[in-house]
Amino acid sequence: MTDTIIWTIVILAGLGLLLALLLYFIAQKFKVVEDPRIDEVEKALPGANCGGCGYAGCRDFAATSVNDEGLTRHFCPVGGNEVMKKVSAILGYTIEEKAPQVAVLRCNGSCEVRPVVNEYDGVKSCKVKASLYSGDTMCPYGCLGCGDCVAACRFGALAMDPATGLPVVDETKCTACGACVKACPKNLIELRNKGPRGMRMVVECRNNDKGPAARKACGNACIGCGICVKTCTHDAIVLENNLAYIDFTKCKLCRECEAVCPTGAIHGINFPKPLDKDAVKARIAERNKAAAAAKAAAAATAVKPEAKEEAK
Amino acid sequence: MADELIHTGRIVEITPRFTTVEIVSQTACGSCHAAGFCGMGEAVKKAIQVPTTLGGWHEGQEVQVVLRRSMGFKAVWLAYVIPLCLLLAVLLGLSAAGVRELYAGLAGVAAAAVYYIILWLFRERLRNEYSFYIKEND
Amino acid sequence: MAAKSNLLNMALCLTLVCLFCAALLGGVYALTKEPIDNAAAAEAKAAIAQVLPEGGEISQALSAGGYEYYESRMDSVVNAYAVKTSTNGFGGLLTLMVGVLPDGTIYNTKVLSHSETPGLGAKCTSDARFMAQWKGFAAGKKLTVTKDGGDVDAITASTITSRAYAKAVEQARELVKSLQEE
Amino acid sequence: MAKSYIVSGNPHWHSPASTQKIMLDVIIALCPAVLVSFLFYGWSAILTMAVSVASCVLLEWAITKYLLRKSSTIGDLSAVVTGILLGMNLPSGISWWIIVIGALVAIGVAKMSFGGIGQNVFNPAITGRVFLLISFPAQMTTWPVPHGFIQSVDAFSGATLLGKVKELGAASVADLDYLHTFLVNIGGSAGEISALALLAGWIYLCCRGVVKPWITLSIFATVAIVAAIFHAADPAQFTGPLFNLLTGGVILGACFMATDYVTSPMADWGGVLYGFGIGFIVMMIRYFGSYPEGMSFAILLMNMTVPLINMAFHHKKYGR
Amino acid sequence: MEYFLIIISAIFVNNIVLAQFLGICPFLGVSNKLSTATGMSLAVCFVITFATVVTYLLNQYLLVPFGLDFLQTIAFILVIAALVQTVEIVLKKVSPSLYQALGIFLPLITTNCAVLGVAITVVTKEFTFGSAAPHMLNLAESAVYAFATALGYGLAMVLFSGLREHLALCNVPKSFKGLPVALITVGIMAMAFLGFSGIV
Amino acid sequence: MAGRRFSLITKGFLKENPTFVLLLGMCPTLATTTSAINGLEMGLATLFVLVLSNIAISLIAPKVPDKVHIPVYIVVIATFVTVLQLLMQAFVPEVYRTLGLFIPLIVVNCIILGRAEAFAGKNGWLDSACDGLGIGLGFTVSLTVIGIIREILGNGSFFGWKFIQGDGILAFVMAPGAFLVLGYLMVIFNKIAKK
Amino acid sequence: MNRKTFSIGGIHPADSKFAADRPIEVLPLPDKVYVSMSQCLGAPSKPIVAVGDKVLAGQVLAEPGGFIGAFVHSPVSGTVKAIGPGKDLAGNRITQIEIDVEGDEWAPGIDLSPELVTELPDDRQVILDKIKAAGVVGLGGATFPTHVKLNPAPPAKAEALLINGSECEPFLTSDYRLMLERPSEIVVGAALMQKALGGPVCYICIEDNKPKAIESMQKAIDSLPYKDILVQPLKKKYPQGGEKQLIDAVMHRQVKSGALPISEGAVVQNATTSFAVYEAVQKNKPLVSNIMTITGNCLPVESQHNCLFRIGVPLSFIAEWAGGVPEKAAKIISGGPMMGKAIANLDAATVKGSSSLLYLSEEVTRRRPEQQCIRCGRCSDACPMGLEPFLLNKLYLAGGREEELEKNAAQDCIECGCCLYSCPAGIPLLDNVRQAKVQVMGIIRARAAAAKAAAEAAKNKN
Ligand SMILES: Cc1cc2nc3c(=O)[nH]c(=O)nc-3n(C[C@H](O)[C@H](O)[C@H](O)COP(=O)(O)O)c2cc1C
Ligand SMILES: Cc1cc2nc3c(=O)[nH]c(=O)nc-3n(C[C@H](O)[C@H](O)[C@H](O)COP(=O)(O)O)c2cc1C
Ligand SMILES: Cc1cc2nc3c(=O)[nH]c(=O)nc-3n(C[C@H](O)[C@H](O)[C@H](O)COP(=O)(O)O)c2cc1C
Ligand SMILES: Cc1cc2nc3c(=O)[nH]c(=O)nc-3n(C[C@H](O)[C@H](O)[C@H](O)CO)c2cc1C
Ligand code: SF4
Ligand code: SF4
Ligand code: SF4
Ligand code: SF4
Ligand code: FES
Repeated sequence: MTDTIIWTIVILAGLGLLLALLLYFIAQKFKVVEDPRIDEVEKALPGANCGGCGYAGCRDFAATSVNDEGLTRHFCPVGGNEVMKKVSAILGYTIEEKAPQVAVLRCNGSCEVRPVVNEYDGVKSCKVKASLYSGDTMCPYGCLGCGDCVAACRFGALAMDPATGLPVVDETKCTACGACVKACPKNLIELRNKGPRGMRMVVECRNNDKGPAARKACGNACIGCGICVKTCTHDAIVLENNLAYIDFTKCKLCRECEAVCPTGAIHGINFPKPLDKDAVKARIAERNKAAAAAKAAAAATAVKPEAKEEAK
Repeated sequence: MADELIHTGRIVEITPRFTTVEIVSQTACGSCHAAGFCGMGEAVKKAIQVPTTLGGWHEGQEVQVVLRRSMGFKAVWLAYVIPLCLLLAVLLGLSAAGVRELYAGLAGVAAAAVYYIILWLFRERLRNEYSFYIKEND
Repeated sequence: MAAKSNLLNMALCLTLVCLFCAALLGGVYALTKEPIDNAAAAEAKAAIAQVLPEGGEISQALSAGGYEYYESRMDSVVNAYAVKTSTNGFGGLLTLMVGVLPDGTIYNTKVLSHSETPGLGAKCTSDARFMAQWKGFAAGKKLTVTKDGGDVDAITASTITSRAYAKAVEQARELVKSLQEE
Repeated sequence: MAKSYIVSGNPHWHSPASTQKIMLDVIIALCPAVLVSFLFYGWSAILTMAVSVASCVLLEWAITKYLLRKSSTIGDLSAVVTGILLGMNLPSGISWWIIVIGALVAIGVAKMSFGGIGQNVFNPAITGRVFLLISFPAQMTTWPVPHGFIQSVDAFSGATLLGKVKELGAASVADLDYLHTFLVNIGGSAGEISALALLAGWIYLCCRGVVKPWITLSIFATVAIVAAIFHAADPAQFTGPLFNLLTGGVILGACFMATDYVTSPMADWGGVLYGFGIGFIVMMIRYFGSYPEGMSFAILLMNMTVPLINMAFHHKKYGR
Repeated sequence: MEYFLIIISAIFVNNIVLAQFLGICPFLGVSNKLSTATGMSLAVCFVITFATVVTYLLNQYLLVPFGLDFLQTIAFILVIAALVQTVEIVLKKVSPSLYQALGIFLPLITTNCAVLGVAITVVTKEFTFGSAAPHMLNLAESAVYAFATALGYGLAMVLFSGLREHLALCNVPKSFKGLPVALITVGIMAMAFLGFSGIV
Repeated sequence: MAGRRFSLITKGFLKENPTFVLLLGMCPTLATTTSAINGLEMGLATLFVLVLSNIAISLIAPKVPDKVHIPVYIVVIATFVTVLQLLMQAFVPEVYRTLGLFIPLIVVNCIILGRAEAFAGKNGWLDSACDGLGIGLGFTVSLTVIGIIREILGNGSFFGWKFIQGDGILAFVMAPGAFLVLGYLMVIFNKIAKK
Repeated sequence: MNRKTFSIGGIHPADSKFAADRPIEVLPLPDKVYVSMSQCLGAPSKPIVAVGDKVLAGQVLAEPGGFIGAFVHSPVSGTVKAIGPGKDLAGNRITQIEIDVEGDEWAPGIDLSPELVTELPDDRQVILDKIKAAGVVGLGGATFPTHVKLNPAPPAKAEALLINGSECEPFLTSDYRLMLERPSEIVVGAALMQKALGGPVCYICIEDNKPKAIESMQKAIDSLPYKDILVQPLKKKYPQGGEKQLIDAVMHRQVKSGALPISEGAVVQNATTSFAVYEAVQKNKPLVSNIMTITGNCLPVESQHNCLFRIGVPLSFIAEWAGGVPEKAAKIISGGPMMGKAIANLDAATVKGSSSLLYLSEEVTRRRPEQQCIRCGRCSDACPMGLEPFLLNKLYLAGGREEELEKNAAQDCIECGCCLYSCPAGIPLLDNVRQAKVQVMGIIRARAAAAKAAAEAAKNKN
């Protein structure tokens, strides 16, 4: 009996010693270092592995961010500033905040304003459809309505509205990952700054045709008339290829362009009150009159600065 | 099944002969979702030496280290399959010849050990045969 | 969290842990050795006792003709044998302990191990009708299944197991016969 | 344009083939065999198949509707084929609830769990049959003895020829009348009864272009060759080629079950290899295994190799 | 002939995964890709055979003479762990590039219960092959048994990974995707392998 | 603190269920669940080792050098497994025989080493004990559930109490049934967990 | 008759050549034509006229926009009304020249007489120049500039010129009618191309469902003095007319993946192209007209037509001329039912490649509801390239499998439609395979670009 116990001890201790030596040997040869911060960063990330950041998943983001000096090349669109703050805290960096963005559709050719002239019969995929022809409607620029963007969104932020045949962005869910932007073969989705309290102005159209053609194609199309450009007092709107575009960094949300647009291609989003078009139009008319008067006066007296004052 | 195994890595050192690339190797169970609970599946950084070629690489660059898959299989063959055959052959041969089991067994294990020594003698050739090559990260 | 590794503390640590574990194991082993041996012995004995008439004095394991067997003596006269036999059943080896009286009557049988299909062959340990027939299976009866012209009632749909069972019993009976003839 | 016209990619028309028509062809091809089994086993055979078909179709309908919430796929008739084939592989007159369990495994486990038609990797009917075989071995090996035309059968355990070989050795079937066996092979599953009827159905399928003959021929050839070799080596222990071709499920399996598109290789040479595998395994099981019959197992086993075969064998590509 | 029976039995009839339930975790975990599964299988063959031979010797010539059979579990696991590590180090010394190449396939085989399972089975279980009486396997038989078992592991693994690669392209219902359908597949595979029963 | 311990114990049932979520210890899960009682016994055996090794490891972990922590853990676990083996052989030999090989294989059950690595090595002994208890109970419950289902379907009985005549669906007590039951339970578990 | 055919795949759709017996009629001139600048495979052409210019029929309107590009000529005489955006038949934006038709006056130097000119120019360069100046492009479907094809880069040498008269698409009959009505011109055109290529053997390949065309061509060859021009009858099987299939059938050679036919010594030209070459070289007449079949399954035979139209006439004008779009038409197609393009905009003008106006009714053209693939293998049996469309489809839908797609040769798809035609489950195979092909071509191109850049970098370094 005691024999057995002694042998037990001897053999096990022997084995243990052997193993220890062996492992020491290994330890010498395999210098494995992994930055523990990688795990921490990974934990802080949302873990969606969407690749929206440009890295191969959250872990890759974590690993590369740890090894990088600074966080300029890293931004998690899904987690946003919230998460980036945490990450920078872990890594000891400070970051500048990025304005939150959101996906915006640049087409408002809903079913009733866009005459349908064809019927598509094939794979329900915008990509396939776009490779065959310009679309079911007269507008060769508009949404095809097969929802490739919806399928691409991993956050459930997009859904097709059966009434309009257009995708709708759920702003509370959209993380601005940009997947839908890549998915749309008609380049109809753009990431734009969310704007204060989500308010922003968008020309919801991409039709480059001249006025009559555009109007024929879609009742809501931008016809490139340029009234908005003339109206805008902040130089926020440019007209190119018969199409207006609002630069969101310059736009001050006055909604005047929306009021004057003859086709309704410009939309103000998330404003608390519906636009009182007449009031705004009256205001503009007033100002224009004043400006014209001032101009006339200026022509006479050449005291320009005053006129500008008044216009504001 | 692609013909190439690709690991993404970062160049850490370039010498005239070898370029060292550090890769985060995924061990077999590294992809397992329970990895966090199982201490064995750590993602381990491994340094891989690749013969330096022209191509204008610089340190810190993200590159892809490519290993032809057939090479991977050849490696398994050399490292595992051949010694296994050796072990079995010696063991069964000696047993059949009536050698005592203990000695046959030890001889088999020894044969495998000898095989590894021989492998060691050829290490230079192996190094060249199994070299990886680098390509641009896409 | 843990200490830095160097040769000394690694070796020391592992050795110490091993020592400690070994001590623990040795202790438990010492404590459990007796119950384990007892349990094993009791189990073997129970199987033997079950197939022999009560009250006999059971011998140590004997062997003859490649079989392990036990004698039971009543008043130092052998009144029964317990023979361990094996045959191939449906799924593998079927091992029985068969109690045989000197005249060739089967006293009782017990399955020691089998790997028959649950629900079919495995019924040889649960099928009441099948098991009951072995108690006092007369010496003159033929140890083959009825299908083959014998006297053994097979388990439904498990002729193969039943045959193997019968064959194992037959082996035991043959052994006892040869022992008697000596 | 006043009217709106359809736009789609080319081609702008399509062949008349449809899944439903293909399955209908298979059903037509199975009719002779069903008829023969009716002649010999009477209504019980028809009842067995009817219960099987009904439960397969109902289960598929219920699963698509209530569990997967997709549109129903029973219209493609594949569940009917599975049902008939499952029924043909059971002893006629087996209890209805066993058939329902078989259908549940065939449709629920082997087919719908993988995503329904075309997605499964194992032949549903065979999976159902094998499941029943291991779960209810007693019932599944109790064959009714045919009483002839339109007469119900007592559940009476009549040994199949293969069962007889397993029990009594190859000699017990030495003087078999092969012509008779070819026409009617009494004993066994409901559908195996007539080689002639099954082959007629298979030839119909080949002529209609529904199946290609390679898999079936390869199975026949392998069975014949393996059996010939073993039989020549020891006729007392091993039965011969003709016997093995005509008995058990070889013909049913080779003509209708190994040829299931979904679970067989796509390329012709892949099919030949697949058939070889089935033929070889079935003979090994028959000669050495404990089951008297091995067609179902052989097909199921080879089903597992199909992805590998498909990786190894491809169509001949132009210019490569 | 006996070796032949051992091999057939271990590969088909008593397949380690499908009938004995050993080594399931890596079986499920590393079978996503055919190539990885193949490499892993080969490595497992080596480790199982090697470990079995060594532990057999350890048991027969060290533990049993000293009456220490109860230490089997602990001694075996230590020896196996050490063995795998040693091979790894040796390989690294021998040829770093070879070792690197293997990194792709190098599974952590130590924790695979198939290795320990086979080692323990071989020294504790009696076998019958053909009609021979039950007996313990000798060293040569053990080695063959271990090797064949590992081959069975490889076979199951390769078939399974082929099926999984195929399933990855199928419309498997959402809640079945991944492991559930894989398990169902293994279930049917196990069913099919029952067809081999009785061959040995 | 008490709440934390409580959640340590309960998390094993759903959130970190070792069987359905973490997929660990598949071999005993499949092999020993032919009946409810077998599953339960196996679960308890694992629980025993898990709790003891967790405690032991949490006590020694701070002193163990980095490089040898895995071997040390293995030795500790193997020791408890052997202790368990000896005790079972001595006092419940029948159970030991039915569970067979899978008792020594507890050593390589990833759950145990996994917990040692992930939890016991970094926490105090009481927390570790709770953690072991939680995960071990989760494992036990899963095994028992699988065992119950397989026993009902395969044998028509519940913890040995037979409620139908004759046999059940035999496939469920054989190897295929194990995989199928686990597969479908996982489907159900996924559906529940998602809600 | 020694009938040949290609060795892989192929299908047998119903012939449906209802318009086969309708002789070629001349389409009247409309009031306006719209000449597209995107009429050939390659860069759009650049207009060289201005709004308000008076133009004559056959006068150059635009010049090639690149090496692979073609001249465009005015099909009518009149005034340039506008140069600006228009829409092609798919509704996509193109640039077009709008001309008000005034009379029918031809540019000087164009021989409009019907006599056959059999004398060939001596210099092959003259032939090539004339073809280029006439803006001839392939009329078999791809509209590839013919002069480029007839002038292979030096090491390559043409061993055989295949005149493609197979017209394997169901319904279409324009090549057939031309082979019946103007066989001699086609043969002279073939002889011209033969000469331009340095004298390879020329096979005029015709499917055996057109015995009259075979006979007519044979007669023309026999009556003309050229050497090495043979009629090669082929079995009727779709897509016999595919360039690669034709080369396989006639020459028993297969063009390697990614290679051009010339690498196997073959040049393939359509029969109508041959006619255009004849007119360009022998008559100085540029490519301003083509033949169109107006047909369909919902059109009585008497309203089916083959007509000679001026390129630029709106499709709707032709439809009106032929009696309007039939009531039962659900889809209007330019081209055959297998390869044609569905017309989304009937107001679009005809281009050089327009060869038919096909009306199909709802019941034959509507796609069936998509079911799941039953792996019947019909698609791969049908694929003339030996691809496995079901696999490509699945790999494409799985996403991110470009490398496997490439390995399974998605880029080799010729978009013939055999797969989708055959699939019993109604799977939109070609729709997806086409996308897969685009993806694979993308990675192939990216790789080539990277290799080029790397080579460049290496060069700069040294
Ligand atoms: C899965 C399965 C398991 C079986 N297991 C056994 C068994 O354990 N014992 C047995 O005698 N027969 C078993 N059989 C049945 C035999 O194959 C054979 O049918 C039977 O023993 C002879 O039939 P009989 O007893 O009705 O005459 C099994 C059959 C199957 C399908
Ligand atoms: C980019 C490009 C370059 C080509 N270059 C040549 C060439 O140099 N020589 C030639 O004979 N054909 C050339 N071809 C023509 C093709 O081989 C082929 O004849 C043409 O695409 C029409 O084929 P299809 O009508 O069968 O589609 C070229 C085609 C393309 C798209
Ligand atoms: C599937 C397919 C079918 C085709 N069928 C015909 C045909 O029937 N007749 C024809 O002239 N060209 C056909 N083509 C076009 C030829 O491949 C080839 O481009 C043409 O004959 C070259 O002549 P071209 O340059 O004069 O057009 C087909 C192409 C494809 C891809
Ligand atoms: C030629 C042919 C053979 C078939 N054989 C079977 C079969 O053996 N078992 C089965 O369940 N279904 C069979 N089917 C039906 C169908 O393909 C099968 O249910 C699919 O496996 C379901 O995905 C067959 C279909 C065809 C066309
Ligand atoms: S896919 Fe588009 S809508 Fe969805 S989260 Fe990304 S940016 Fe937003
Ligand atoms: S926005 Fe773009 S991707 Fe989305 S439905 Fe419209 S066309 Fe398709
Ligand atoms: S369209 Fe492409 S894939 Fe389909 S049959 Fe034709 S060549 Fe093959
Ligand atoms: S033809 Fe259709 S159903 Fe058949 S294999 Fe191809 S894709 Fe699948
Ligand atoms: S328990 Fe994980 S491999 Fe066996």
